[in-house]
Amino acid sequence: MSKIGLWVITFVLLATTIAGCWSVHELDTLAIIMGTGLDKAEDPDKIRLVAQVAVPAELGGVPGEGGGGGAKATTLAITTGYTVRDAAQNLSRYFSRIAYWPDMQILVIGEEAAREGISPLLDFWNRQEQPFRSLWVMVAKGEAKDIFAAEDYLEKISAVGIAKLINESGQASLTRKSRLLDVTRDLASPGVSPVLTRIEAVDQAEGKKRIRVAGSAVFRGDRLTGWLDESATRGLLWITGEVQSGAIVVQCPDGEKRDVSLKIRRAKSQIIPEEKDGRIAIRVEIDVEGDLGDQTCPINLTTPEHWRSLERRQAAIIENESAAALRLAQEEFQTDIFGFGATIRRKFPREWEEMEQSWDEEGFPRLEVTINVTSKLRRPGLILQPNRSR
Amino acid sequence: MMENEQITLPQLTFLWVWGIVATGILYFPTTISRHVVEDAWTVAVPFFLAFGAMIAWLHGVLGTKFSRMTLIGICETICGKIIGKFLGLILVLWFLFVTALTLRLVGEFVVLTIMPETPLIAIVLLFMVLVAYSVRHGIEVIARTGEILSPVSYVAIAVVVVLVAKEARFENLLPFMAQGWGPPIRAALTPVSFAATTLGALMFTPSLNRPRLLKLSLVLSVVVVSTAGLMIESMSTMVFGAARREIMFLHFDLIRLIKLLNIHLGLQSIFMTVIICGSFLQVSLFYHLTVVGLRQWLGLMYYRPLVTPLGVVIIALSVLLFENILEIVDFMDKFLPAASLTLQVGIPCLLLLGARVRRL
Amino acid sequence: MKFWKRIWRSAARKTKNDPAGGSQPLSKSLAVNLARVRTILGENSDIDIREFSIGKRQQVAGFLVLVDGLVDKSIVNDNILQPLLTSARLVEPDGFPPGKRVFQQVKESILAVGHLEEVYTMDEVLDGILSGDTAIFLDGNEAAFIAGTRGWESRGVQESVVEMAVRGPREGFTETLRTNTSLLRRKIKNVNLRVENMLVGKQTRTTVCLLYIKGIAGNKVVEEVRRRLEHIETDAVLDSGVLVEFIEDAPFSPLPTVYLSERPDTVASKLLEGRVALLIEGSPTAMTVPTVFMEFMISSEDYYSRPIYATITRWLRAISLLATLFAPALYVAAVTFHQEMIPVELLLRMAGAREGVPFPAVLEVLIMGIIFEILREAGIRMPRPIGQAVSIVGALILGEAASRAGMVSNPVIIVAAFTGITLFAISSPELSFSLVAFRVFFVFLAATFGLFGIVTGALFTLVYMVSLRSFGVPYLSPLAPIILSDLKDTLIRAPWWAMLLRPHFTGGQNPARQRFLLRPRPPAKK
Amino acid sequence: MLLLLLLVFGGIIALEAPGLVRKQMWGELAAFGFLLALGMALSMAQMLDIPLPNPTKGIEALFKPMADAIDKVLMVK
Repeated sequence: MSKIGLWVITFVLLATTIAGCWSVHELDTLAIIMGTGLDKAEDPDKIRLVAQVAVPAELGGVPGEGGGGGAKATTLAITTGYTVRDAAQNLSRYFSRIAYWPDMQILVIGEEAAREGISPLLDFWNRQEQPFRSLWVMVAKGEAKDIFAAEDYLEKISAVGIAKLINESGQASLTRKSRLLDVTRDLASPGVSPVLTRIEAVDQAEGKKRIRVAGSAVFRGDRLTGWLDESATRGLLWITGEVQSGAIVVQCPDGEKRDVSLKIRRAKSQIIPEEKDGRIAIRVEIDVEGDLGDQTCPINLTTPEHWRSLERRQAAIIENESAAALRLAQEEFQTDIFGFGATIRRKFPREWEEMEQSWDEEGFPRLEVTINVTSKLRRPGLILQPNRSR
Repeated sequence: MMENEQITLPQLTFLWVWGIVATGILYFPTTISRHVVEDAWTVAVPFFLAFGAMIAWLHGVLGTKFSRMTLIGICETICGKIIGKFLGLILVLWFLFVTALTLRLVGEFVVLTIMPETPLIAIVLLFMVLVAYSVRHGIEVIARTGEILSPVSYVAIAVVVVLVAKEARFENLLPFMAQGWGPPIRAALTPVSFAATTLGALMFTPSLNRPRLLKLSLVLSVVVVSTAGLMIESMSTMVFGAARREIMFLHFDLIRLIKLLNIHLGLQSIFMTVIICGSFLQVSLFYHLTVVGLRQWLGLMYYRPLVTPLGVVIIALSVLLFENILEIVDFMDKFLPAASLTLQVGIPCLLLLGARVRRL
Repeated sequence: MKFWKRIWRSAARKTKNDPAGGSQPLSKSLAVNLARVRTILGENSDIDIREFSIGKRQQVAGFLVLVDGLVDKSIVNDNILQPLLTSARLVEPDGFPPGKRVFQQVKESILAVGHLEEVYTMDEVLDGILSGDTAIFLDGNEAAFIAGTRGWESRGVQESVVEMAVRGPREGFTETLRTNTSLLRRKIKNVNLRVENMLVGKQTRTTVCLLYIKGIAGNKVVEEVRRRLEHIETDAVLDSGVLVEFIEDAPFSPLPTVYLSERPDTVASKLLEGRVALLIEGSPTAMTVPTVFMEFMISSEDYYSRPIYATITRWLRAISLLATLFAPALYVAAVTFHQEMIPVELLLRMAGAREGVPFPAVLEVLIMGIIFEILREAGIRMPRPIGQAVSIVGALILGEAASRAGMVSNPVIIVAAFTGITLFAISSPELSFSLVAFRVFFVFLAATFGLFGIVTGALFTLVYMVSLRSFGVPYLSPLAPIILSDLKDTLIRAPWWAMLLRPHFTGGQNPARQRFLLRPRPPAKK
Repeated sequence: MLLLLLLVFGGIIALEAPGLVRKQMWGELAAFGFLLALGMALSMAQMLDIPLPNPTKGIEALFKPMADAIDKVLMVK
């Protein structure tokens, strides 16, 4: 029994002697990277990596001291390399500290780099042992570097601000929220092409640059092919059933040019592949519920006719938006961003095998897609009609 | 003479659950992804369950038939001194190999996921000191440790599955059986070959308190494993879809996804804890089997003196066995089933046949 | 080993003190006895030897011996000396011929004390008087009386300081053995409560009381305790803490394997669970064995408050246990190995706080831990008013100033304070202090192997705990091995009417605690 | 490093061997010695980078026909 002492001694001795503290990184030896941008470098074979690094001394520690004070909470490092890993390694030329990646919030890919394919740029993040998969991945209009030059309204660290921004505008169905996981999953699955958030830096008052979410970036395979604006993005989201909330503006049923906005409560969609005259076609069933948001026309909208007409108008808008997105994808980009191929594969695995080869080139552009929208309005809010109404 | 130890059947069940699945949680999804993606869950439930239960039942039958002796004793009784000794040696060496293999699997996992800069040997060494300490205390202590760890670990795994359910997309499971029966069965062979290690339970049948229920206990552990496998496999496919082919430790990756209350909460550390606890039990179990088997084979009285030197051999072997992790996965996928099934199903079948022929 | 044993033996032989033929039987002659008593007891100022003679013609000589301060003087004067000197004269003269009959007469009609026994060896005489009894020798007899005259100044029954409770009885054990046994007797009014006396300690001859309930406690355990007590051959057993070290199963264990309590109600409940209690003279602390780990996580109050509340407090204690064991280690592991465990915002703050701190995180944690322990120790040993000042000054100066000066980072202070507080949330002082060792062990492993180190260390500890036994009972039962019915009294506290069975390992041979279906229900409506 | 290894082996011997000798368990002692020598040889060889036959390769060679047969039966490429 007294051998326990010996065992413990062995244990601790072993631990302390053999483990010469290999993986030890004290907090003050780390450069905590909050966001990364990837661009093409001047040298066409190389990648330029922009890392936004937090400056911890400016971010707390002893309260009341430091914090604010005008000093910037982040600093930028720019390196180049042949691969992401290589570029990341080169950071140690600039920083006296070890680059620490796991808390990275956003990965911004420059437009040009995205056109050459994003798979090689994403490999590094998926391979790491740290929790990266819920990282936001997005495409910047222009260069990723410029994104980090902009400031956030509230957050000291703009990367954190952008991450929150994407979450918010994704919620409002203004863009496709794309985490690393989603992108990887889409890239790996046959019959789906990824769509990523697109952001840009714009000039705002006081000569400051601010970040704006600007629709989505469409990929074919892993290459960027084009953009979807906000309404086309929502068209895409209607079809894939990812709309969570947002507002639809329709014309007032009284015939004048006045608007009524409808609040989206709930939306879901079903993509149903069917066999139609020996060919496979897709039927999309979109189911939307909404509330009356506000109205600018002075009539009573809560009458049954008006109510139904609002529902019809809502359906029409949704149909238009989806059809626009569909047209863009089928004719202009020729890439299956809706995952129609994947649904076909699930239902008709054998037929899919024949179609898979030329799906993006032939199958998808010629695919017959019908969109049916069921639209419902549920509640008018807490007032029934505006007080000026007739 | 066995050391005077008694383990109960729930303890045996818990032990074998870990014996089959501890490191398997990490590696089975990887080997399975090589063959099937959408149908990965079918590997767990019809196929693994059926084959695993059959094999466990076979071992149970053999064990209850000769409940007074250990596997080595059974070999010698049925096949006579010389052939029996030979079979016994093969089995002991096999379990030695399995111990080293599992030890290596744990080590690789720890290095790859949480201690990337630490050499494998340091991890393996520390782990082995721990395991050797528990093996010296005997199967009873290992079993009890298993009893106390298992409920906690199950809950942890279930919680993970529930938390990740938000990311799951059911349609990723379709199409169903597009590739036919071959690939899922082939994929099931790796888990089944681990399930076949239930043969090792016969090394300590004499210390069971109710040996008659051995069959039930072994089959039950296979059932538990298959339900866990069903959860994990279906969840991995539902979350990752086709991307699961690309991922090394699927389950670990699942946990990396969970963001509770918008923070990562260190869930992967909890998962890692569960894995280390489970594989501790697994390695201890196999190590103990090997030591006890070796003691039997040499006809010695005590196994304790053999523990430390055998530990050194196992550490050395575990480092020696494979060059890199790809070899490990390849081996587990391709050659492990063949070897395991030949030795752990073939030999018991032969033994039962021999017993029938010699009317024992 | 052998070598040391031999040396010890020869040393023991030399120092063996023979108490002047103490084990010899008493002599018939009073003078011989008196001489022997004198030589043995020597010139002790607190030993009173009072010679007298009784009978009408004072024909029978005798003497009594007592230890001043241990006896109740009034009993000796009124109930022994008074009757001997006066009432004895009223007895017929022929009632007192020298010899056996006098003895009988004195015993039957003169000595007015409740406890009276005849003894035949000098050893017994000495044991008696040294426990506060009075020995009475009469000429012509090879026996002496031991009259129960114990009574000395003692502390009244007060509430235990170590084990406080809001609900439940307020009494605690005192230093007086008899009081203590009576406290237990008053709770368990049952003849099956056996109280066996044993003398332990060659020099101190301390009485140890072995208590158990016959029929509930396992005979094997009682036998084993008795064997271990008889085995002890040492100079002194001054407190239960000393005795514990002689009878423990795992003497080097950092974990306590004998339960200590100052509360009669706790000990009574242990007795009713089939455990064996040991009370020792001069110590207000009782021991109970066999002991399992769970007992240290349970406070007696749990049984008196509502089950749900008790369950919640038990969970809190379990959490505190884990926190006090692992918090510093986890902090070290998280800060030096696995920063991804920490939420971003917090990580940035912590990084800011660590900026410019000169020591590595391990050292910080260890230093703060040591400082905390020193503060605690200082606070305990100091007289109470100063003690408080110590802790305030310590906390203020060391915490506030050290962090301001940038010598330690703020999070470390929080961790140290947190571990300190959680340590005190565990109800048992024995357990909570032994946890400190484990904590340091884990911090070392965390500093070298991170989380992997902590997990292996925890497993190591777990295996060790599982392998421990206390008097044959697995230390971690009922968790490992799982005893389903005992789980009702571990992390949950089931209502009393639901705890039908006594603990499996201690009360297993007589398991039923109460009748089934005692759950109170409202009267059924007719 | 080599020294450390020797130290470990010395420790193991010092821990186990005296007990075995005292209790006169010669069989155990022999097995102990043999295994320890084996372990020592293996670890020394690894430390000094002496190539050793790899048991995995042996198992793979031995069971290759069977593994191929399984693949064939189940019609996996």
